[in-house]
Amino acid sequence: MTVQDWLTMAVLLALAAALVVLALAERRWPTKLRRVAAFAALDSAIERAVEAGERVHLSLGTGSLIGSDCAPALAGAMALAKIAEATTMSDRPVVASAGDGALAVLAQDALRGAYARTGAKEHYRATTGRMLGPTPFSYAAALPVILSSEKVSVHLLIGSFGAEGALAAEMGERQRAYVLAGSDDIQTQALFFTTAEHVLVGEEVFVSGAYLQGTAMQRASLRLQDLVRLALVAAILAGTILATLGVAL
Amino acid sequence: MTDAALLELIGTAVAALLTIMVLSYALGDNAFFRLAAYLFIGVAAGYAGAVAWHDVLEPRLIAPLLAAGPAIVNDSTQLVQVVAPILLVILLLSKVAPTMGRLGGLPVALMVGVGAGVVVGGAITGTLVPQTLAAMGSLNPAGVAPQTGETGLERLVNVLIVLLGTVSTLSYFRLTGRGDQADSARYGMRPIRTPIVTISIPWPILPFLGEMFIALTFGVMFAGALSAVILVLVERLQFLAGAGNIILGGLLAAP
Amino acid sequence: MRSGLHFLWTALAILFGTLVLAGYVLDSPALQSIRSLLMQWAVILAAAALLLGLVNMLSVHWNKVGAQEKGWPYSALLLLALLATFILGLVFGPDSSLLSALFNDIQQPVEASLVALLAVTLTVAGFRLVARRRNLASVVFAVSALIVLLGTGPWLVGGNGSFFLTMGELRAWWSQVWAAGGARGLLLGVALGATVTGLRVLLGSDRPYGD
Amino acid sequence: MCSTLNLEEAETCKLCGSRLKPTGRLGTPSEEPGSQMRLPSTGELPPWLARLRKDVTGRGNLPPDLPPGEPSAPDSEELPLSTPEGGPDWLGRMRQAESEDEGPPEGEVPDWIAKAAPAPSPAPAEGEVPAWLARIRAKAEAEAPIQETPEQEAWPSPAAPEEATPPPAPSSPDLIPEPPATLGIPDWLLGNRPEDSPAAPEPEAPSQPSWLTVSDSDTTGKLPHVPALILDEAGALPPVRDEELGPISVEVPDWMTELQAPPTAAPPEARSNLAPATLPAWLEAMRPVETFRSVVEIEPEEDQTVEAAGPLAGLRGVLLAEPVMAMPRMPTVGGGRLEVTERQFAQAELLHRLVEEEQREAKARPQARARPPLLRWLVSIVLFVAAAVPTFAGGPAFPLPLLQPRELDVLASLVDGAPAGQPVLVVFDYEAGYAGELEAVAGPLIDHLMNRGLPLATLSTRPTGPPLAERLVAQVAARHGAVRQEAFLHLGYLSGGPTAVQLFAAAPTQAVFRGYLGPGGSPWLEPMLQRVHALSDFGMVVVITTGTEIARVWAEQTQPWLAGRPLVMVLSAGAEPMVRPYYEALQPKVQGILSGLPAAVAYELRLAAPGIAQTRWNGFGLGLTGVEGFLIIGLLYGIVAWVLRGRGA
Repeated sequence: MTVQDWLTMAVLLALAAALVVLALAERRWPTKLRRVAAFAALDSAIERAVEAGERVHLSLGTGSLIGSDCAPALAGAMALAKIAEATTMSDRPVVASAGDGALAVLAQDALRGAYARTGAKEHYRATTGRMLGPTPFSYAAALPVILSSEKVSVHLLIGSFGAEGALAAEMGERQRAYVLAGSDDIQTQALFFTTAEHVLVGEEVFVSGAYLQGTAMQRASLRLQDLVRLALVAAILAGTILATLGVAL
Repeated sequence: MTDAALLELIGTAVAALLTIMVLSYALGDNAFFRLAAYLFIGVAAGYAGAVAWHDVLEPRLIAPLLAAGPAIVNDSTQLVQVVAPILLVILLLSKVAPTMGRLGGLPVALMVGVGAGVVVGGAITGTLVPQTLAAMGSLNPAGVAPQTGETGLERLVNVLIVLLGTVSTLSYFRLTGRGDQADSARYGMRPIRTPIVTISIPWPILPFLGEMFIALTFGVMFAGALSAVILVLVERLQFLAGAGNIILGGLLAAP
Repeated sequence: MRSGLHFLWTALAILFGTLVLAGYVLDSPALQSIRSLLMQWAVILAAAALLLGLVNMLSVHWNKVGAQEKGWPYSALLLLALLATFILGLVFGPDSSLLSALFNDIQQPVEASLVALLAVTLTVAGFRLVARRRNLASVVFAVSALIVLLGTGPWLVGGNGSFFLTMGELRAWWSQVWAAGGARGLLLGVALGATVTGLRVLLGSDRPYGD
Repeated sequence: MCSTLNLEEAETCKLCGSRLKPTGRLGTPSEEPGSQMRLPSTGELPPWLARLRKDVTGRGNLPPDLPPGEPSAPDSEELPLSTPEGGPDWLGRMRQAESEDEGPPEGEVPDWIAKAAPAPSPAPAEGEVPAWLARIRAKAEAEAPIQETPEQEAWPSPAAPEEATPPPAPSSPDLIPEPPATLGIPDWLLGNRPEDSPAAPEPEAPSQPSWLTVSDSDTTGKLPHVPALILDEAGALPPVRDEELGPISVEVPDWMTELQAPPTAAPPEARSNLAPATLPAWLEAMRPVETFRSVVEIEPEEDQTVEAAGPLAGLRGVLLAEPVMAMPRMPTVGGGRLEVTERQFAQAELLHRLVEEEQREAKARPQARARPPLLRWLVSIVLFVAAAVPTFAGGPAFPLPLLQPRELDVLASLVDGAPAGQPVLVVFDYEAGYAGELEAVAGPLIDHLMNRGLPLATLSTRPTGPPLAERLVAQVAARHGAVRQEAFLHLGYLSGGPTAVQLFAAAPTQAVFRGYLGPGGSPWLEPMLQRVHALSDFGMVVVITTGTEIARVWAEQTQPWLAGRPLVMVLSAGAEPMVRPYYEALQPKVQGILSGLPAAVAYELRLAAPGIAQTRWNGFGLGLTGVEGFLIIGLLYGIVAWVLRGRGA
């Protein structure tokens, strides 16, 4: 084990420990969330959809579950569980879709869990978590039908998308739905910036859970992100100075 | 003409037809688009499934199992590499049956765990550390950029721009506010009283700059994506033109 | 229903994840082998999950056809295409001429056409952006996009003229220096968010799986 | 009940008295889960989640019991998933469901689970308002025994009706970000519901006092919140509210008027979200009248959907029981003042929903009819024509790029410097849809590699990659007369996506089993690959991709195993900016980069081998010009509109 290994390990452990500590601190010093425009209207949009008997559709994206592009889908699954708890009892509960088999299974698990927690196990249908198509564009091609036939009025894209995400978002806009889109792919974020009504920029896609009244740890993780980001900025500035002074890093 | 040529012709015709049907979506959702889309989804799904079987499940699980036969349980490595995954797959597939579904949690938990591990490891060792290090450019005017070869003041300016962009963009993503700052915006306009006139500037300035840099970057990427898809559009139309020629030629050659 | 199973899955997910992660940061051969083994399992499971997803698709569309829902003929077509392709693929293999014909004459053209549709989608969205989002950011976005486009594409008039060349230089500078900063910041931010998200799972706080 | 006979036109109903319509709608909010969700400010999500959950648990299970006539059709039509199913044992299920609810909250810091486990509702999970929750818990437990006795002896069946029509008690806390009543009622409702409860409204009346008092005792705790709620929202009151609510204030006592404030103003942020700047002022002004009408119009079908979810299917007047029953009860235990507030709550709730209906209508109606996508049609036609003209008409000829991008020299020298005889790994990692772009861009590179006689081994981490590789490579190979399996072969599909890249980089021969379009058997046995055992045995690695993610993975994950072999990226134009940092870093992880049609055309010119790229050049140029035109117009239009709007304001 080299020094760097130990270093990385230490950093990881520090991060984990900080996360737990912050989560425990949540009760006394609750995190104050800043305004993220995209989330500002999400709650009421969902509520309105349920009242209107319209459907909330959440997409976990076209990434994979086992790859490095699974993070936004994991965040999306948590958001899905939250939204499902809110909509299990409505005439049209939330429906989730994904462009990958494993993600569809994940969506089903998240939904089943939410239904069970809300005591509506019997209302759970495996078809509320769907794989629309195994490839990104086959997924996008399947969206218009689900959007129109399910009367979707809230169209959430929280997952890993490629360029097909732009199509997916625009299809929601055509439906005049409330479209909130986020991806870990920055190029896709750029496309969302134009095609989606509400876009999650940068890391905002990962914090949807916290902004949906998430768990203490989800909220605490925002603090951790801010702290680490500050540390990164400091490190970059310090490193730049050192590099300028000729200190090899 | 030969059967092969005929098949070729039919294939081209189908492809051209589907292309037109899909492009019609630009004017509005319509039956033709849905027809083409559903056909496409079906084929894509079937193809993906076949590939998954042929390139993953069959060679990695079934073939070794059949090769080794019952004796496989005696081979420890085979047990780990073949039998265990087979059991996991069975558990996963058991999700089809709602009653058995509970046991399907194991493979999902495994995938999620592995995914999370890959994410954290990949993000830290792949992006956080290297990109942070890469952001520490030397401001020494004597430095030389290896690929672009720019030197001196030009490079210094560029490095400063990149540095400013990185730092301000990072500072834009501030998700938590202090004590009373719940739901506060990332920056506000603050009037600055100058001798001549009072101007209002965004404050704090860094998040504002960050937003501008983000918009700038997005614009660049948007343009890139746009030029890419325009090229694809051209290719489609050229394909249609070519297909038209082939089909006409085929029809003329047919009799 | 909060059965022990649920907590067992959580524990296992944490264990697997930690092993994989440890395999990243510590290069001990044992960990490496465990990690690659787990990854291979995950790959196999992902493939199996794809089949599961196909079953899911089948059931959804089968129900639609069975209930004669609106648009059921589409679903019927999909079922037909799916089963046909899948069976042909199983029998003859994905690299059979039949399958490659299906791919080249159906999948590829449709997918390419969908991408071509993006040209319209993005242009419309770009046109509307500034009028729709009345803020400085959208203006910066549009201007920046225009700079890059003008510097990328050929010009009918004045192509290879001095102004065009300067435009090309400007584009290069714009996208390789100015955008590089923002891109790096975004990259770091995304990586940070992904790390924390993964950590929440590894700490057993986020449990999107099982019930 | 008669309410089915006289629909919205009728102000009065022979049985139910004159408040048919308001109550008719009164029913709607409390019967619709949405109403439970709406009222707590968005800050209070967990409570309303909990409430929503509890209130509706019963009703959500009811559909099986509704008469065949009842239209649950729309659901089943939409979806198999929402088709109600399951037998009359829903009560049993409901009880079990309730008990299930008492689990430890999900998604918590593990050590909380222990603490949170006994909680009757997952509310504490959210780590909020533990104080009131304790109170609620106390109440809930306290109520249960009180209620049970009268319930079980006297009224075997009333559970269903009440439960199906969550009257004032459930509806009242809806206005208040505190769920005691709702927590209480369902608990005892569900706690002792006889398995066989046919929906019988009559017993409902006598059964009122029991729970009414309960709800009273509950609401006392909440009185302070009433003014709070009104004050909060009265501020944002739009001027139009009077005529907006005129029709109602006719029907309801005058005290209503002061109550009209909260609902009208309730979702101001919602309004801004719904139709941001899309409604001109005059339309805004006109809105209330028409939209109120529209609400009335859509009311029946709305009711139906509500009824479909209740065992009291068809008993629309049920909620009516509330004011009628309640008023005589008023004198009971300090109920007078309370009763009024409850009705205020209910009425405010009604207005709340009305306003929200309006908002939705206001959003949906005017736009839906408003504009056909003229812009999209225009853009489509212009772009299609622009991209097609050069193809069909030979079109305008755009000047080919004279100067070559800097990175092109680097790339070409890399190819020229690649060790002869050593195979080159070409990774096809793009969607089939991008073949149109990337075949044009990568064409010259493949051409160059084959010029040098370097054997190519293709790979893909996408199932659709191998056929794409075949498309391009075979096409180029045909020009060079290259022989399959000797000059090029396909390793095929590397399953597992980004994860698998690492496996492949570490041990290529164990990651890929069978080739694509090969004679069968392991491709590694082919002569051209026999000397390849590690990634570094490839003379060069070329990755053709659209995704920044996959590009990053290849740049980062394969680094340790490349052993200095050059890694070249052929990128879709959009992905370039994200990959450039790896190319321009002081220790570059990407040694060569090729992106965009101009670079490809320049490459073809350099090789003096005109290919796909040049055939696309003119169409690309004209199409891009069209796009630029639209963007410029859009930008100018946006700014002008912006400035004008600014002046106006």
